[in-house]
Amino acid sequence: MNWLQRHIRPEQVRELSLLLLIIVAVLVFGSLIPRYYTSLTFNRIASSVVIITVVAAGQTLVVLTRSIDLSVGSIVGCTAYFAGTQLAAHHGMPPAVAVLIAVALGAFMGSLNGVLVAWGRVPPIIVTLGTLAIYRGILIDYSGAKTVTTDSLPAWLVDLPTVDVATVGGLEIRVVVAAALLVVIVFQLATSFLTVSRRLYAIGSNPEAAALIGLPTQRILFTAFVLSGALSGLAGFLFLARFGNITVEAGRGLELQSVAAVVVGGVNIFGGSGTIFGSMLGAVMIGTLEQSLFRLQISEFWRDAILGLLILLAVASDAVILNRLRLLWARTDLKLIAKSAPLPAREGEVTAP
Amino acid sequence: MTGERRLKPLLMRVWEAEGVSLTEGGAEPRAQAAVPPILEIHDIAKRFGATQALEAVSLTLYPGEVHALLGENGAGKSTLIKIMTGVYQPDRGEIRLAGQPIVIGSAAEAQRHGIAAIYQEPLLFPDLNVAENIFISHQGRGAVTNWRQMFREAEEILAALGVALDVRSPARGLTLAAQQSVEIAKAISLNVRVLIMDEPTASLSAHEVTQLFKLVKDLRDKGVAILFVSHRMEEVFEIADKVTVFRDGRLISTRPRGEVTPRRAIADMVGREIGLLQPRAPVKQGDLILSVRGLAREGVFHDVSFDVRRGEVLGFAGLIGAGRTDVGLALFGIEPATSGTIVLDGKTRNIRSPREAMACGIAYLSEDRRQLGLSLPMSIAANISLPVLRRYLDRFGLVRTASERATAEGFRSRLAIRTPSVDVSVAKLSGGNQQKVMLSKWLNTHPRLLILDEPTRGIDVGAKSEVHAMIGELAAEGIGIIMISSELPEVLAMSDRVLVMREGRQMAIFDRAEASGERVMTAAMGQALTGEAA
Amino acid sequence: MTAALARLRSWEGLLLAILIVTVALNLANSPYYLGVENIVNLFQLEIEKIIVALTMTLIIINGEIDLSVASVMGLSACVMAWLFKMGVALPLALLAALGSGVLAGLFNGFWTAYVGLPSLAVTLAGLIGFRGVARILVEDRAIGNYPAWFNELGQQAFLGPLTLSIMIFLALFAVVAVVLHGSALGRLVYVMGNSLEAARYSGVRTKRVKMILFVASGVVAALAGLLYAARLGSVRGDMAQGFELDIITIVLLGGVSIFGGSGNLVGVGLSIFVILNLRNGMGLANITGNTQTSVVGALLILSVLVPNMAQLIHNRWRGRET
Amino acid sequence: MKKLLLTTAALAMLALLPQGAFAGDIMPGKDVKMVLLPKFLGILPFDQAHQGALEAEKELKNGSALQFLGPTPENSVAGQIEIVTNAATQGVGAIMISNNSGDQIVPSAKTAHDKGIKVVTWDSPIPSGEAEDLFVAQVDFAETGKVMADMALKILGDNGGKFAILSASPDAANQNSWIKAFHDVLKSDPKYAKLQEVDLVYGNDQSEASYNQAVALVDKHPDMQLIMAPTSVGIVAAAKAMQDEKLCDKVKVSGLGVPSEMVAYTMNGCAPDFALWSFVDLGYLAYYTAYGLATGAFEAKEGVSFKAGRLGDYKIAKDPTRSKGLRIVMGPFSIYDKSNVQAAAK
Repeated sequence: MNWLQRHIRPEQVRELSLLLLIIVAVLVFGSLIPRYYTSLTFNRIASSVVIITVVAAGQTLVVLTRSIDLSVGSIVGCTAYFAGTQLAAHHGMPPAVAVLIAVALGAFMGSLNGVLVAWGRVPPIIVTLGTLAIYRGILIDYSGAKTVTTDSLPAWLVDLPTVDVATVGGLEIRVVVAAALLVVIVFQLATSFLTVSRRLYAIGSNPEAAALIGLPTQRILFTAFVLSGALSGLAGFLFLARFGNITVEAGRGLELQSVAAVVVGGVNIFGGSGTIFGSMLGAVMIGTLEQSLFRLQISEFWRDAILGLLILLAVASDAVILNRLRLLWARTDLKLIAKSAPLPAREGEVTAP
Repeated sequence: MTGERRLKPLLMRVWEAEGVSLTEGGAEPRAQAAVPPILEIHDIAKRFGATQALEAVSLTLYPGEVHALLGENGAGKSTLIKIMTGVYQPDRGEIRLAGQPIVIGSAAEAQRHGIAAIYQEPLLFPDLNVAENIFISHQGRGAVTNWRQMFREAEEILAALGVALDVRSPARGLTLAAQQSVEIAKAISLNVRVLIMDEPTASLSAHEVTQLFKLVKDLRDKGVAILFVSHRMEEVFEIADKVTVFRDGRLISTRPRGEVTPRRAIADMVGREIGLLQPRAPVKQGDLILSVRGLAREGVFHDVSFDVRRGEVLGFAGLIGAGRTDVGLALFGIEPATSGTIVLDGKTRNIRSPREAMACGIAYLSEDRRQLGLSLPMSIAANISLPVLRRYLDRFGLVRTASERATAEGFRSRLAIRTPSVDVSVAKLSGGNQQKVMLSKWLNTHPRLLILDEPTRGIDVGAKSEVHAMIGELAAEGIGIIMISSELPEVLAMSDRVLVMREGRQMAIFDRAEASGERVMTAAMGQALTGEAA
Repeated sequence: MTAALARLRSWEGLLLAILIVTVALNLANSPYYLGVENIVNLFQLEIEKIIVALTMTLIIINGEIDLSVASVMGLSACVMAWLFKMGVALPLALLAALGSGVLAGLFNGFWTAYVGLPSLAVTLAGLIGFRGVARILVEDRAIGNYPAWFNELGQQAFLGPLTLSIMIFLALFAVVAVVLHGSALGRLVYVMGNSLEAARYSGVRTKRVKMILFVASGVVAALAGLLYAARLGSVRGDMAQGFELDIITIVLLGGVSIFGGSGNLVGVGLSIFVILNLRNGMGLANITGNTQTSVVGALLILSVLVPNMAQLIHNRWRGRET
Repeated sequence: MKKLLLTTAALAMLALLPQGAFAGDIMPGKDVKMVLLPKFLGILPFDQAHQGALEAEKELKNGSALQFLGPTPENSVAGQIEIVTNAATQGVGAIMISNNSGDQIVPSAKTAHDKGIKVVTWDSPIPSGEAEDLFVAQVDFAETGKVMADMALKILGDNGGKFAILSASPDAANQNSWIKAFHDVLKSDPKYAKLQEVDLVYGNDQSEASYNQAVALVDKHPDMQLIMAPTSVGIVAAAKAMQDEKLCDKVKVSGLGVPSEMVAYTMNGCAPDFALWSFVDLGYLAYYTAYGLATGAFEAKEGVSFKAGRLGDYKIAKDPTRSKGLRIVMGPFSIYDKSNVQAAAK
């Protein structure tokens, strides 16, 4: 136990427990649904959670700083639409540029949120509740009710969702899935090893202290929102590739879905703790539930009720688990020893490099 | 004069307890003249709206010198500190570092200049692990965190501090003392030339204080200039080379330690004479109120047994984290005991919630008045009426603010709460007055048993003695009092009996007569003394 | 300067200013604005949202949030419709519908207060789940043809030009005002919003208070759902879908802190009037839905941004860091 | 260019032309405030209807400009009610509603109607027929069912097969009534006996939901051969899904869709046949009708006929698909396939 405690932090245990929940869910559905354990099921779930995973990654960065970004859905819509119209206009446009356009636009919209939150000192929920409406409104005006249609898009984009990077024992790893995974891995590594990104946790954990010890709180907040916007932009591009047809509806509701993924993924909604990997698991959890419920032989009308209940149970069960662990940790941790060791004699021994 | 006579033996006792003899330490002032000053503060002024926080303050810090800064809350100490650490900008005056005028625009800049501060309330990040907290404000540790290295260095520093913490575990749930140690580790991990300590001992127990002082002296000998702010006379006079006193934003006096007595300093601080810490006159004790047998909370404390009589003050001594507060919380039903019996006025009670505790006439003043004891944004009146709000409702369930305010006014005059009105939000009050409001709040529940957890933490000398006097009166009125305190002198002076705890276990109970500094300390440190062990 | 700033800093003052401007604009650009009919419509069109906003105010000041209100509105309407379709007497159906609101509240309250899950997560699940239950009941039907008296409840003027909904709103506003600013419960709502722990250490039955609030929120949402059904005379599974964000917007614009502990009903009242007039004015000016929501969104941001900036500039000017 | 299937409705119309009371022609140049209200903004078909209405406005030289007002998708119902209510307050001459609110629109429509405002519905009527002067039906709803059944039969062949329906939201009045008609037709004639419906799901007119639903259908019913989607959003999403799943040769998609959005899938065989009517014409006709009623050129009475510009003559009849209410039927359907879709998409 002690070794465990030294090397696994409660948050990680929470993720393990979530992983366990997912496995349980899969087992349960597997027993209910014929032909469940197939590469097909894997592909379905994998490609259905791609977009939400990317959005949730951005959402996580924001939530870690004790903020929230409700405008992601509208940003996805705008970027998907804009990138779509651009690609429709210039078929020759290289993929990289297209992605860049979407990401850049997303980053720009995110930066507006960031400025208002960091320097305008407007609570995040107010800012993004506002931009949620504003961005969507702009999209409706800008689109002039025109729809981006699949046939107007270059073939490479339309086919993108079906392209595999690798096939592992029948499990096709689609490009988009790989992309999402890449995003998760990159940001997971960044948030756990980059000194800068550790400060996301710091300001989320104790904003006052962060300010007092002179962390660049405002810049960090701003960055978080820009990244969230940029990732929403990327998600917008993926959205365009997957659905081809982009109406003004595109991406509506993603804000709450991403928050759901983040919450289920064990990220503390009040900031400071949680991981990108966790919220990916959250997204996968919900995706698995949705996709599997689609296939169950139950009425359309029962799905939402069940989904809501399952999400709640997911949150509840792992909250309970985590609290138990926290107690355990708290008790065995942090014993002050009575005898005091002498200070090292050598100069500068304890001063940092 | 009489005060002087009473004071002397007390301080003696304390110092012995802390393993300090009167001759040793910085008693003979070390030659300072040769060394050039490291930090010179010249004619600093700062005004907030109507209040002049600092006026024409000049202060000079020398390397290898501990400079104590005394003053009641609101005297301008923390404003000066905030200016030195770049949180505030002065309206006037200049700061010279090693002779060069500097502008400290931000906390980060202050660090770059080698100026670090340890605040009264630790500024930790509960979700980051201990090591990260230590190195959080380090520039140039590289863009990529090398965890292994960071953990190792953190462990070294803490080892040097004589504190064993799991550097990998999050700071959430650390005891105040542990947090304080991390703060100190944080400060010394930076190459400090000037270290500001704003009441670093406020939440430390006597033992940890001695430990801290070893460290401070070590830093001093390494040539660090230390500005040491504290309300604890005996500490100041143990550690300081120079003593500066502030009052109302002005510098009253700066003297070498040899040339000033505690009494003199206090006189400067409050502008009037105050006797400090005379042992409380014991009141004749009445019948039994509370008797606790084998009380335990699984994994936190075990087998605690004691009695409290009417008019008795039972002191709880011990190191921070010894489980004293947890006993209090168990009695008050915040974290109910898992075994043992609580007998109140002859009836066995099973207390599961604060409400039940209150119903039994128990009141508990938290050690953390800002987070747990008071609702800061609310008015004084609202805070005082909160626990017994029902008493102030008319038949429609609406709050009768008039009678609420009347009650508040009563306590305001009785406890001399300094405030323009009882409608002021508690946040605006000084620590001492906040403490009084919290006391009023609980007296208003007419308790039979009053549990005081660190009743004088972080409040200035004037308020302190008032609180002590108050405790005396309450005991005299026949209330049974449990006083948890990490200030040994306080415990010794106030208590009729002293219960000592260590690592969740009850080590001993001393009667007033036999309770001496070193006996209590030894018990708190380990080996239970034969005889009085409960 | 400072006096003006002080007035600007007070949120209510700012809202009042905005309100006056809005009304002035409306008077200027539409001859129909002042008509009794329009004034009544101005309320009627958003009445259910502003009713729910009142209890949402309590919840948010208490430091929690209830995202499930819109789904509860839909749920209660659907319960009523379903029972009515099954031949249950309408009055009974209405009671049952209110009951469903109580249950929803108990559900949210239980998981939030007693299990200790974040209300955001719980009510998010409620948002999905309660809507789901509503769906199960009505499926793809649109259930109408209620007795005339029911529709009249939602549509006819009762007292002068006032409809039942408006009177309920006014009454509830008064009740909430008294509860929040005069009663013990209101006091506890603020205390808990400031610091839940401090409340606990003062012997406040925090769980009970939370439970009461969520149940109140549930019941009022259910009532609003029924009024909505009466106003539209027909019930569908998608009733009130997406209202939650509008409702929260009203409360936040009212100056209630999302972190709890501060805000008052005067502000919320003003923000209600601002939004109603804004929407109505733009409607009369034939400004379409998306522009309307954009404007409200922008207003929400500006109403916080402007005072902050003024404050900031003022501080720079005073040469004081905040 | 369009290959017009002569449909029963069309025939009926032609038959009716000679006899019946014929109202005076619609007089251009009158000044009538008119509001065109789509289900919500930002969707292509409604924009096309707007174009048509503007064309009619130009022809009729209406003094006051047409107001094209719509709610946002997320609060379509509340938005439509608000717009109708405000229109009533402003006392416009006529309001043309593509009703997305079922009977929930009735109270507000009634206020308007009681003030003498002409309430014309188009594309989607008020189910109860309350407070509505006239419904301009794009096609006969019964016929929609027939067309869908025929397309299904054409795709699945005479020995039939399994199909599923992907609809909009459970609350979409149009889709519900079309599906009902579809079911009726399937029962009515033995030649459809072999067409077996295996599922009915909803995509809430959102690309992502519809797409996921289509994919899920394939998993749920491996032997399904056709997805019938009577919604312009759903049909495109379903087609894209089948294309991505490389299932186009196994599972076909059909239903109601906009040519410009469907052309790719029709050409590559994912959606060999689908149908729709011209929304431009629908808007055009709705405008003529509303204008005519508002200017008193004719009344909304059974048997009354009038001439609607380039679309020719129409006769007001009882709406057989509703218990109450009058309608004119624009018709006819255009069935699209490889041969004509590209031209239509232009």
